[in-house]
Amino acid sequence: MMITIRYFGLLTEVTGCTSEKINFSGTTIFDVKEVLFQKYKTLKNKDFQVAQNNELNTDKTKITSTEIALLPPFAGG
Amino acid sequence: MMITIRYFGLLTEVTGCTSEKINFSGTTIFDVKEVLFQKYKTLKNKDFQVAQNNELNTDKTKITSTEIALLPPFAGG
Amino acid sequence: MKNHKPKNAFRKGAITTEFIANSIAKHQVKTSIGAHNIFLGQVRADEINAKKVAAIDYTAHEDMANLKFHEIREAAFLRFDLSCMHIYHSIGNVNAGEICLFVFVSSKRRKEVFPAIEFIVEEIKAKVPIFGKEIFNDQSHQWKVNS
Amino acid sequence: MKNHKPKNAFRKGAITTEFIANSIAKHQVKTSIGAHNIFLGQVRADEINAKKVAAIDYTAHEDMANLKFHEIREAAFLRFDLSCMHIYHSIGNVNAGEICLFVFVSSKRRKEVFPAIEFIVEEIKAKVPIFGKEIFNDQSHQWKVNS
Repeated sequence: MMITIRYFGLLTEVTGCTSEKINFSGTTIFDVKEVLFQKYKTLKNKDFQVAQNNELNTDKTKITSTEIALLPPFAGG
Repeated sequence: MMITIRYFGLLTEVTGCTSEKINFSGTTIFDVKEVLFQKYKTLKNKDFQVAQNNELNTDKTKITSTEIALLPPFAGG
Repeated sequence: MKNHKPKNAFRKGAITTEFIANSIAKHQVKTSIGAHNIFLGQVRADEINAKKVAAIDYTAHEDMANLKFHEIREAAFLRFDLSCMHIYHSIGNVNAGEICLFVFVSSKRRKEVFPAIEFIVEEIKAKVPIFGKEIFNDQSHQWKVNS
Repeated sequence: MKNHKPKNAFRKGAITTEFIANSIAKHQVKTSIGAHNIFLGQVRADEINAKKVAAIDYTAHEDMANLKFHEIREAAFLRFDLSCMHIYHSIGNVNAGEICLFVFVSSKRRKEVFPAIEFIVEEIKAKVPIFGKEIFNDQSHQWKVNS
């Protein structure tokens, strides 16, 4: 299926975009990360969390949304 | 000696004035209070502290100033 | 900026929102500040025995009060890593809904301002000889006591 | 007044002192309020490797951020006895010395506002997906990380 990956903060500099659609056949956040680590070699060294449906997920979380967000460390305030 | 007694807050309603001079022959805050309790019978029932030189005193504190302040409970803020 | 000279903390009547805005604006040139914390005391229209507080008339032993404000300021600068600190208290009439106390602390880092503001406000309540006559809407009154 | 509807906490650019003054003024009709506490985050002109921060460009996962702001607000209303609570955060460019975060809590009694403001600010720092690009005076940049 096609899912949209959104990038924020310094991750937009790693990927060169703020969002992109990828063709995805896995089931978990871990699987999404594997695909992205293949595409962006330096992403693996970056500190980030993954969210879908506006909630943070763990590697084991099942993909239930067509939009996944990669969030670097927060800097609000 | 003549000393000035200053009254604040609700104490001004007990004494009917904000300050007065009294002729005083004692040596401590306790002595001042005795004089004032004689003059104002209801003062004894009031909750107050005594200050001279801008500092709170105890009954045993010696009189070193010609101005004594009677302070009811604080209500700042 | 630390200011260790005693000053007059009293302002006649209510503290206005314009005055507060101005105080904040003055700190925007101080670009080492990362966090401000502001406490405002507002006069409540408390209902006591079916009568409503319309205003508080504040009086004070002003010399002693300004000395106590100064001591509180010094103690806070010693305890906390603050860039700036300001304390203003009303004297005279302040209507219900109006502001009677304005405490303003600033620091490089936020962790300093939270305990500092609480310390200062509690010290003011406990140590500064200020008196409040609560005026009810029928013009009767009672004397406020801090809890 | 409790407001449990999710809302947009983001304001384009710096939060002005007029906006803050206005927010305070709006609470003066609420005469059951006795204490306000305001936290302001201000952009610091930090010097990093001999370069000075001139501004921060804030971006956010806005939908998620507004949900998190809402959850923080709900949690604070549950934990503390608050009359009102407002949170505003800048999005886009905020120059050094300007205000990027405005948290405003009000309560009948002062004891509630001190822990409430600290709780809210710490929760915002930890849970809200906001990102800050620190722009140096030579136009180079680095990404801010909360400590």
